[in-house]
Amino acid sequence: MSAPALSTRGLDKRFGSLVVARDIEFSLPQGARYALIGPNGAGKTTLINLMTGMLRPDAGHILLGDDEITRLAPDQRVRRGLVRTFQINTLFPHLNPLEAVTLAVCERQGIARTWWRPITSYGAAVDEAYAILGSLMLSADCYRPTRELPYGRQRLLEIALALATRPKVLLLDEPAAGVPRDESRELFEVIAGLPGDITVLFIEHDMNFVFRFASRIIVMVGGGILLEGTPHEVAADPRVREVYLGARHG
Amino acid sequence: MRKTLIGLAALAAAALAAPAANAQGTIKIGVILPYSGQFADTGIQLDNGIKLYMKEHGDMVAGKKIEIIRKDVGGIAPDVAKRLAQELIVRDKVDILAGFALTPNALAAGDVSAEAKKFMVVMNAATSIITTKSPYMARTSLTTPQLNETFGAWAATKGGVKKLYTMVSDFGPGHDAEQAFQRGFKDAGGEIVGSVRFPVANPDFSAFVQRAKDLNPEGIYVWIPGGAQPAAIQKALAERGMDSSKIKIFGQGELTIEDALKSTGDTAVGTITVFHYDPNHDSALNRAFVKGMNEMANRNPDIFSVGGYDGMHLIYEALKKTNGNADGEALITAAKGMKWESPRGPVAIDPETRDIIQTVYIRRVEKVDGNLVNVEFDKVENVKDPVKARMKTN
Amino acid sequence: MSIVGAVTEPHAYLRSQTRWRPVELAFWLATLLPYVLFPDYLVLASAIAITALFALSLDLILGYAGIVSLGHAAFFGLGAYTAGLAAKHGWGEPISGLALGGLVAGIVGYGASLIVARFRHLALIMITLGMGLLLEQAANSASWLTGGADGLQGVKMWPIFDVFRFDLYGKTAYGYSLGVLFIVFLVARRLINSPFGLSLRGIRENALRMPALGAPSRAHIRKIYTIAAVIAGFAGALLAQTTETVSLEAFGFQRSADVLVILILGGTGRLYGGLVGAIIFMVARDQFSGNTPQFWYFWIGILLVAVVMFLPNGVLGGLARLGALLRGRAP
Amino acid sequence: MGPVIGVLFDGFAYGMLLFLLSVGLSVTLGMMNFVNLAHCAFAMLGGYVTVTLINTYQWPFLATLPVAFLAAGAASVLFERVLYRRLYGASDLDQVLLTIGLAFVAVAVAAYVYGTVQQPVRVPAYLRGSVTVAGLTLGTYRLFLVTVALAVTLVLVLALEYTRFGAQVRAAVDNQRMARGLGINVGLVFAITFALGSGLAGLGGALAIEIVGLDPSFAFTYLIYVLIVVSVGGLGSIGGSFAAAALIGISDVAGKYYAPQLGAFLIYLVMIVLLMWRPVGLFGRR
Repeated sequence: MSAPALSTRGLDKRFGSLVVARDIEFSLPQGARYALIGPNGAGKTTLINLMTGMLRPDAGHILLGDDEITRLAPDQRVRRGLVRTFQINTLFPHLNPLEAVTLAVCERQGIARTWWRPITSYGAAVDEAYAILGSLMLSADCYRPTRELPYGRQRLLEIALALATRPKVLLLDEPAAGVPRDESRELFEVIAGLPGDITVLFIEHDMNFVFRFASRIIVMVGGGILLEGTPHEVAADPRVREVYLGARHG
Repeated sequence: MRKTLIGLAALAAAALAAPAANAQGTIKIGVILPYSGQFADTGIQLDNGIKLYMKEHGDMVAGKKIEIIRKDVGGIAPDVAKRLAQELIVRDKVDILAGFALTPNALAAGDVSAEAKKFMVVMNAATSIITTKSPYMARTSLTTPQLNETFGAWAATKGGVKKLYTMVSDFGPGHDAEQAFQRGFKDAGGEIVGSVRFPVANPDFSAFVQRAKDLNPEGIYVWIPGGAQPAAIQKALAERGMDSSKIKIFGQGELTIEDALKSTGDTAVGTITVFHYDPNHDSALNRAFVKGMNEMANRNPDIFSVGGYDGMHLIYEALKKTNGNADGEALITAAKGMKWESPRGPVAIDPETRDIIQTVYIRRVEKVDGNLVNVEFDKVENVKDPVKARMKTN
Repeated sequence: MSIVGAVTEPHAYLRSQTRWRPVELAFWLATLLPYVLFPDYLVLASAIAITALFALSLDLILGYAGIVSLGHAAFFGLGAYTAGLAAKHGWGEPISGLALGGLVAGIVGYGASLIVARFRHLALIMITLGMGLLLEQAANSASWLTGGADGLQGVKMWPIFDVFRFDLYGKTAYGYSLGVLFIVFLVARRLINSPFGLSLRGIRENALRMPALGAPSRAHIRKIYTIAAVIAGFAGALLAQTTETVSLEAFGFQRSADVLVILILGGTGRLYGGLVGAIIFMVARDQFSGNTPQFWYFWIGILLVAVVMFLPNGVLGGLARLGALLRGRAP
Repeated sequence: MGPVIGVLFDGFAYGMLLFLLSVGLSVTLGMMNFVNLAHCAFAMLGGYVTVTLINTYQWPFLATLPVAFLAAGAASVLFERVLYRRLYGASDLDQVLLTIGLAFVAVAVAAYVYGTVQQPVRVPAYLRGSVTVAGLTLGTYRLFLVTVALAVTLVLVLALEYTRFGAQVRAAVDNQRMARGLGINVGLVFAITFALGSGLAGLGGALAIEIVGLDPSFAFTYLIYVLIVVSVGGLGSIGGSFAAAALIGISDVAGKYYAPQLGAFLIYLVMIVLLMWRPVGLFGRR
């Protein structure tokens, strides 16, 4: 039995008296498709921030495969294959998609340190970036500055940037946030079509997508994990109903 | 980009059209001064001296018309001063370089004077070595040791103190003054019980005054540049109970310049300073000088003005002697040994060092008709720069 | 720009981005004009070339990596004093003095980068400012070495290649400064078109995203900061050598602030911004202060306000936008 | 011990001067992210207003202070409405260029109108000299300065905590977008805050003459100190500016007293160390 792709043990994080993560333990098997759900303020994005190193946990451990990564810097984690996207577009407004994705490819290949040779002499990196853009249907837009792209395209570029790092584990923070419904489906089709060896965890509010695209679901409430199970189990659990209905009432 | 280029070309073309070649009967003087920035007032008061002299004596000398070209060096910037000096000679074809309020700028321009063999008159900058930079250079202001070594000896003998604390600004001129004063004071049997140097940009003096007070000296010697600091340190002395009613305060004249006395109040009374010029100097020539300056610029002249005024006098008289020949060699030969009566008293250009020889005045702040003024009560005549005198004997 | 379209092949596109444009060639040819047209202005032209080099150095960290520095004169001063001290103590050979100036500035720059790379925003600006001022004070205190406030005395340069003497007209000075500027520009141009240059633009555009792409942003920043320090050191060394003067104000806040204004005036992140800014600022200053030595900075102030109002993002940024607007309107 | 406390008090008073000069910039920077490097030009304006009223119109010193405050505030509103507001969305660098340009113009105008000479101001006799309290010699003017600064701080803090306008300011500093969402006219709140901040700078400029003098270079000379206080204190924080100004003033004076050879270094060292420890400033949040 191989080690899980990503796992955590006893993860705690608080800001003053506010507990944002409490004893978080879960593990993602290789190639899994997990959804992370929970009401607003449940600590979903915080958890992603903890796992990717944007926040330091107060206690607990994070393992990528067999390796402890709790103390690694964010960029070191990415180089080991733990990659995220952002809920709010976090892109390079004045670069175009070709430049942005080429940048990510160059960083992965370690050629981004080179300053005495022009980028044009790294044809393979450019080709790879162009291919990734093509696979996400972005080739037509790849010379337009990012800030001029339609919103839905920018969401795709978020994923393209992540893919350019060749992730082992991909954490998608509401990949379809703010995207109209029909475009969202397109986006999730892209996610579903990701190579099978990439382990995916995504945050999503729309239960239709969650049930369709996730093999298992983690439910978070108030900084802790409420339960983890198959879509079927989660749908049937009365506590989940309570959380969502309660949250709606509050 | 193309537009930029066209614009630049236009600018440059406009610049080209500016100075025509030297007209036969014109002698051009390039004046380099800080007209802007922290030292702007120095530059402007010096320039007022130049203007007043030309207003009184006309712009024709030995049949030639005098034309002044002014350049702003903006502060301590030797690279700019040197560039401006080069440009004045290359572009504007000046015959004489003048002005120079600040030592580093004068030193840098000295190279240009030496290379281009142009007569150069330093009208303020006071570090001793400046005139060694070019054989065509003369100075009409002062040297720091000239005043302070003399004053140190005076303080130990006639000043009635044997234990002094010294406080100076922590940069070249302050170091020079500290060294010169302490040398004069110790050679005459005094003892320096302590000393401190404060940062050049120092808005608050209370800590340094307290340090001096802790040692309980008989007196304090202060060297400080002009500007806002004289008033600030006088006030700090008063606040810490160290004003001249309780302890003897000595300093170079900047400490009690007119502007400072206007805001210090009576606590400055009794402060003893050394200087080579004060608008209250009692002579007919000076009264006319002060009157002329007030008519022209609506303010009293100061040491900078008298430096500029005497500098112009030196240029005019040298040109008269050379009969309008503006060659550097001719002018400096004419300038050497020249003697005249300045608003500050009798002065001369030392033929050996091309530095000024003048009377050094000891003054005390007193209240006269309700105003605080520096009253001269002792003097040392015909003082040369002691540093260069020593260089020669060694 | 005309080839933008779905069918363009990415390699061709990237090559088109890095190709020399005619206007660039025209610009560099025009830099030789002073020899022919304005031989009386070579001294000024040399000072402009040096300032342009200094601004280019700042552009690399500000325009390409988004690091605002108010203490960049620290490296300028180090280069100036190193070259000056070498010449004072008997080694007046310019080229090696220049290299030495860059080297010393680069070493200190690398040390400073270890701190600088950790900060952003106001803290970064103020830390760079503080380091610059500390260095200035240190140079003032070490007057046995630096000559203190009087400046370094006794700097005497040998002729370049043992042939070209530094002359009163600035012929050698301008040729030397321009040559160094051009060579450094070529290197800088190559740098920004490299993968590293792309990563720098990434840092400027979104510093938060870079680590999420696995980019060692701090290492990148350390590297470009060191390179920029070397170039600033070259600029300082050039000034020391061509004017044979060095003084404390080489480290001064004013110099740091001026070069920042010059770069913003020209336009950041465009490589030519610092060059154009230096030309405009210094020619304008020369002309204004020639006419009114006392109040020239009034007109400089008006010039700056006008540029912001009518040409936002600097002269080049404004012109680029104007150009795009005109092209947009054209059929 | 006595003299030491006196020296520290002097440092505190000096810090209070810095506080008055910088608090306005801190709040406006925190609220609108507008980099106003012409801030000290408004302080200079306050100084010149006081000088003119005293020397030309023989006003008593104290009576000129409110006028200095009002004049600087009014002038700043004019500039805010005509020039600054156009650049709220622009880059920081454009804001730097604009406000540096304005500071240049201000310096030139001051030099043209008043000349480059140091402006003499003689404060009334009851503010000169020193008083001895419990064996401590304290400068009268410094006591006055501290009193004014403490009063200003008290008024500011109370107004910010307990008035409707104060609540709006806090909301706008905290989160501009949300404040707009709540129906707060952020533009107006900012304009008023800007005027208040510049007015305080004007008051600081008037009070500063007695300690540091006044000439046209004032607009640039004190910019560095103001920026130090703002960055160390933390953007948008009155308490932060107060603490930073006091800390810088005291450590500056104490450093000069105990280690004068470090005199010029100390203020920068303190700043660098504090910023490395807390990059967002003592009381900053972002």
